[in-house]
Amino acid sequence: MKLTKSFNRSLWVFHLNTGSCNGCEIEIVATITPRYDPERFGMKLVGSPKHADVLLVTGPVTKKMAQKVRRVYEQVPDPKLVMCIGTCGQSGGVFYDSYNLDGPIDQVLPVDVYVPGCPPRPEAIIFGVVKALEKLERLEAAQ
Amino acid sequence: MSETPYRSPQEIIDLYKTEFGAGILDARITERGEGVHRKKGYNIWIRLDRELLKPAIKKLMDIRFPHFAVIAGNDLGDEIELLYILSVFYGTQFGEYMVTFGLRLPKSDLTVPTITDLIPGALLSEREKQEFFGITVTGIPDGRRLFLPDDFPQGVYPWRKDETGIKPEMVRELWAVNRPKDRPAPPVPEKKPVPGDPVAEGKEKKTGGASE
Amino acid sequence: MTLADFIVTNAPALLVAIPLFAAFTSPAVGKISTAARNLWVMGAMLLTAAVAFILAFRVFSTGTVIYVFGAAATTLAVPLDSGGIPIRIIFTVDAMSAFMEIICAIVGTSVLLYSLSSESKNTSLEGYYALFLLMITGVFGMVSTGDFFNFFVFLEILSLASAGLIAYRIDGGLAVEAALKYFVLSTLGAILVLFAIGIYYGQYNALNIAMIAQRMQFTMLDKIALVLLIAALAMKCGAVPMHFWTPDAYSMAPSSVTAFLVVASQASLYGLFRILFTFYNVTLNCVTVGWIIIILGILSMVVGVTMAIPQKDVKRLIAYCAISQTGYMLLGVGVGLAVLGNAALSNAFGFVAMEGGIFHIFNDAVFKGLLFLTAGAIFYRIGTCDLNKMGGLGHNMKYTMIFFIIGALATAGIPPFNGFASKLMIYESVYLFNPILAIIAMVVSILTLAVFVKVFHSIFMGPQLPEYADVKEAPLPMLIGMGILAAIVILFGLFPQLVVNGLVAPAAHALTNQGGYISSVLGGA
Amino acid sequence: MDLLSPVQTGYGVWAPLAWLIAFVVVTIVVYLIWNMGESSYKKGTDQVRPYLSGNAEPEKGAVHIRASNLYWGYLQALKGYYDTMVPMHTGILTDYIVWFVAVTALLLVIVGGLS
Repeated sequence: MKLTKSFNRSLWVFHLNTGSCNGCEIEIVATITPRYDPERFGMKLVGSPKHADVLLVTGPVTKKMAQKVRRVYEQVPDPKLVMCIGTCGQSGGVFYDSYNLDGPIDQVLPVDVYVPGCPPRPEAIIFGVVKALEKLERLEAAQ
Repeated sequence: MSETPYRSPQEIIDLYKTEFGAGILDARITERGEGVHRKKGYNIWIRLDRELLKPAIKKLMDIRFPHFAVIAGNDLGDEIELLYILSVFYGTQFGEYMVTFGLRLPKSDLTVPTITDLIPGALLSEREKQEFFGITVTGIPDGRRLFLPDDFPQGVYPWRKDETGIKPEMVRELWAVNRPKDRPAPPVPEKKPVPGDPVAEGKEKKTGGASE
Repeated sequence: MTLADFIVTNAPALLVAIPLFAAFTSPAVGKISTAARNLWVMGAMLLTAAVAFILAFRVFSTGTVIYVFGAAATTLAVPLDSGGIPIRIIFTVDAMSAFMEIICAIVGTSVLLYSLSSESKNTSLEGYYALFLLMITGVFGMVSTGDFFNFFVFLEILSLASAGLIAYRIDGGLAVEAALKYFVLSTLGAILVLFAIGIYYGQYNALNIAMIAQRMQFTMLDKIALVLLIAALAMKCGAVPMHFWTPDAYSMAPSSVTAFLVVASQASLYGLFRILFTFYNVTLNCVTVGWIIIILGILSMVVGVTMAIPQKDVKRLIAYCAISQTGYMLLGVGVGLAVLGNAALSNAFGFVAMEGGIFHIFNDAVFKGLLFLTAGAIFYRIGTCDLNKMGGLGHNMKYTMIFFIIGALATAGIPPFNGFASKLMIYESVYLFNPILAIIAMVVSILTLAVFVKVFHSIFMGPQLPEYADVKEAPLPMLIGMGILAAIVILFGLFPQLVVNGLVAPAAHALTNQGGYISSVLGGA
Repeated sequence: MDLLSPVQTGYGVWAPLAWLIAFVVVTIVVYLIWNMGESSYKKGTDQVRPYLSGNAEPEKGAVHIRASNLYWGYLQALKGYYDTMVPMHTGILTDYIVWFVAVTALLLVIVGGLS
C-alpha cells in the first residue's frame, strides 16, 4: 500500500453496517460527538466510500451483505484501512450460532485493526484508531 | 380524521363481546405502571379464530384507526400462534393502549387471510411470517422472500422448532472459523463443572419467543 | 458587354431568373441521372448565391440599386410618356433587401447541399428540387421587389412551393394535413394582402411601393389596408395569436425544408417591416402600431418558449422555439418603430433596438436552420423524432452533437455566439424604452436555454442505448451543410461589430429612410 | 480596425474578443486545478463504478431518464397556465382561421378606431 502525504494529516472514515444490532453504530456516533471529538485530529464521518480512507465495518457479515461489502470495499480509493468494530465482526458475538452468516469479516475483507467489545466503548474505538495510525507509520517507515 | 371519543379498554372488550359474542375465545386486560409515577398502562389481549381476524381489525379501524406494529409468531409445538399487535392512540399523553389479536393455527392447516387490503403496511410482517414459519397468507399481494437469501433451501422454516427448523449442520459456528488449534494450555486450569449449578452445565433448554 | 458586366448590371433579374430556370429544368436533367441533377441544382444555387453576393456588395458600396424590367435602360424608372408613373415592374434593392438576400443565399446554399444527401434515400426527387428552387425564387423575389403586386406574386409562389414541400413526405397523411393548414392560412393571408393592394391601387392608381409611399395621405382606407397587411404578414411569420400553423408545418416538413421555411417566414417579416417603414414611416401614429408589434413580439416570445418546454417531438419543440425567436425580432423592431417619431429617443436607443432586431433576423435564420438540420440528421439516422425514444446518441454522432451545442447555445444567447450579440442589443435598448419588456426578454432567453438543456440531455447524453449502438455519424454533405452554418454562427459571434457596421446599420438606415427610398426610385437616380 | 472594436449597444459595450480571452484564461486555470487531482485510482475496478449503497449498477438502458419526465416539477407548478394553453392548440384548421380573423378584427378596432 503506497502511502500518500495526505494520509497522515486526516483520516476520513466511512461506516459500513453488515447486519449488526446497531449497538456499535450508537457507539461510533458517540465517538464522533464533541465529548470525544476526533474531528480535532481530522477524523470525519463521510457519506460515501469514495471519499473515505478508513472503512469502519460493524456486524457479522450476513449472506446477503457479503457481495455488497466486497463491492463497497473495492470502491474505497487506495490507500485504505479496514477497522472491524465489535465482537460480531470477529467471532460472531451474540450471533455465534446463526445459519445466515458468511463468517467473521476477515473471511470477506483484509482487516487491519480489530476493536473487540459488544459494543466497544468510544475510548476503545479511538484506541483502535491510534493502533491504525501506528500501523500506518510502520508501513511508511518500511516504505 | 373524525374526532372519535375516548374508549376505555373495558369498553373495547365489551364492544367486541357484543359484536362477535362466542367468536371471542378469550379477552383480558393486563395492567402495569409506566414511567416514574407508575401511570397505569393497559394491554388488551383478545384471542379469536382466523375467520374473525378481518372483521375484528375492521371494527378496530372504525373505533379509531390503529397503528399496526407487527405480527408476532410463536411455535407452540403442534400449533403456531400469531399475535397481531396494534396500538390505539388518542393523542393524549399515556392515553394509548395496545390491542393484540391472538390466533392459533394448527400445523396441519397453516393458512391465514391477509390484512394488507385494510392495512397495507402489514405486508412486510406477513411476508416475514410466510418466510420464517411456512404460513401461507391467502391473498398476499407480494409473496416473495424478504429476509432470507435467495439460495436458502426451500421448505426450511428457521423459526420453527420442529423438524422443519434449522438443522444443526446448517449452523456456522463463527467463533470456530479458522481458530488456531495449536494454542498453548491456559496457565490457570478451567474450573470443574459443579453439579447442580445450571450455568456450569452448559446451555439451558432453548426458551420460546414472546410466550403468552 | 462582357459576361461579368452582364451579370453585374442584371444582377437583380438574374437573382430570380436562375433559380426559376433551374427549378423547371431540374426534372429534365434528372432524367439523365441523379448525380447530374444534383450537380445542376447545386450549380444553380451557387450561381444564385454568387449573384446575390455581387448585388449585395454593389448595394452596400453604391446605395440602392434599381432594376426596371423591359425598359430601354435598366435604371429608367419613370418612362417619359407615362406622366410620372413607373408603370413597369421595378426591383429596388436597398441595403435591407440586400441584407435579406445574403441570409437567403447562405442558408439556401447550405440547406440545399444538406438535402442532396438527406433526401437521397427518398423517391420523386424531381418534384422536391423543383419546389425547393421555386421557394428560393419566391424568397429572393419577395425580398428584392419594389412593386407591391409583384410582392404578392412572389408571396404566392413561396406559399405554394412550401405547402407542396411540407406535404412532400406523406407520413400517413399527417404531413398532408399540416400542408393543408399552411396552405389555407397562407392563401387567406395572401387574399388580405391582395385586398390591401386593391385599396392602394384604387386610391393612388400606382403599384410601385415608392410611388404609393410618395402619394400616401393616410385616409381611413389606408389604415384598414395597414391593418390587413400587418395581420396577414404577422400570421405568415408566426406571431403568436396566429402561430398555430407553425409547429404543425415545421414538424411535418422534411428537416431541410423546415430550415428554409424559417427563412421564408422571415421574408414575410421583411415584408411587414417594409410596409411599416416605407409606406407609413413616421406619419401614422407609429406609437400605437409600434406597441402592437411589441405586444405581438412579447406574446410570441412568452407563448413560444413556454409551449416548447412540454413538447415530446424535437422538431415541434424547435418550431415553438422559432416562434419565440421571431418574438425577439418583432420586439426589437417594434421598439424602433415606437420611438421613430421622437428623434432624440430614436438616436439614444431606438436605432440600436432596430439594429438588434434586424441582426437577430440574420442570426435566427442561421442558428435555427442549424438546429433543424441537426434534428434532420438525427431523424435521418434513427428514423424517429420522438424525444422519449432517443438517448446516448452523443457516443456515435459526435459532430452532430457539436453542431447542436453551437446552435442551442446561440439560440439561448450565450456569449461567444452570434445570438448573444443581437439579443444583448435588444435587451439593453429595450430596457431604456421599458424595463419590463427587457426583463421578459431575458427570462424567455433563460427558458430557451432550459428547453435546449432538456433536448440535449434526452438526445445526446446518457449511456449508449443498445438499439442505437450501430448508429453512424451523418453523411458528409449533411455535415458540410451544418458546418457552414455553424462556422457563421461562431464567426458572427466573435466579430459582431464588423457585421453591425457593415451590414446591419446600413440596412436599418435604409429601412427607416423613407425619403431616400422614394427618391432613389422616382428621382430616376 | 473595426474588426476588433466592441459593439455599442446604447447602454453598454460588448467586446467578444475580450470575453474570449477571459474565457481562455479561466479554462487554463480550471485545467491546472483539475490536473492536481489524484489519478492513481484503478481503472477497471469498482472504483470507477458509482456507489449505490453496495448494489450493482443497473443495466445501461434503464438508467437513462427519458425526455417526458424532465421538468415535471416546472410543468406541475404552471399547471394552471398549461391547462389553458395546451388545449388552445387544437390542431383544427377552422380554429386557426377564427384566431386569424379575430386578431385582424381586433387590430382594425385598435388602429382604425382609436387614432
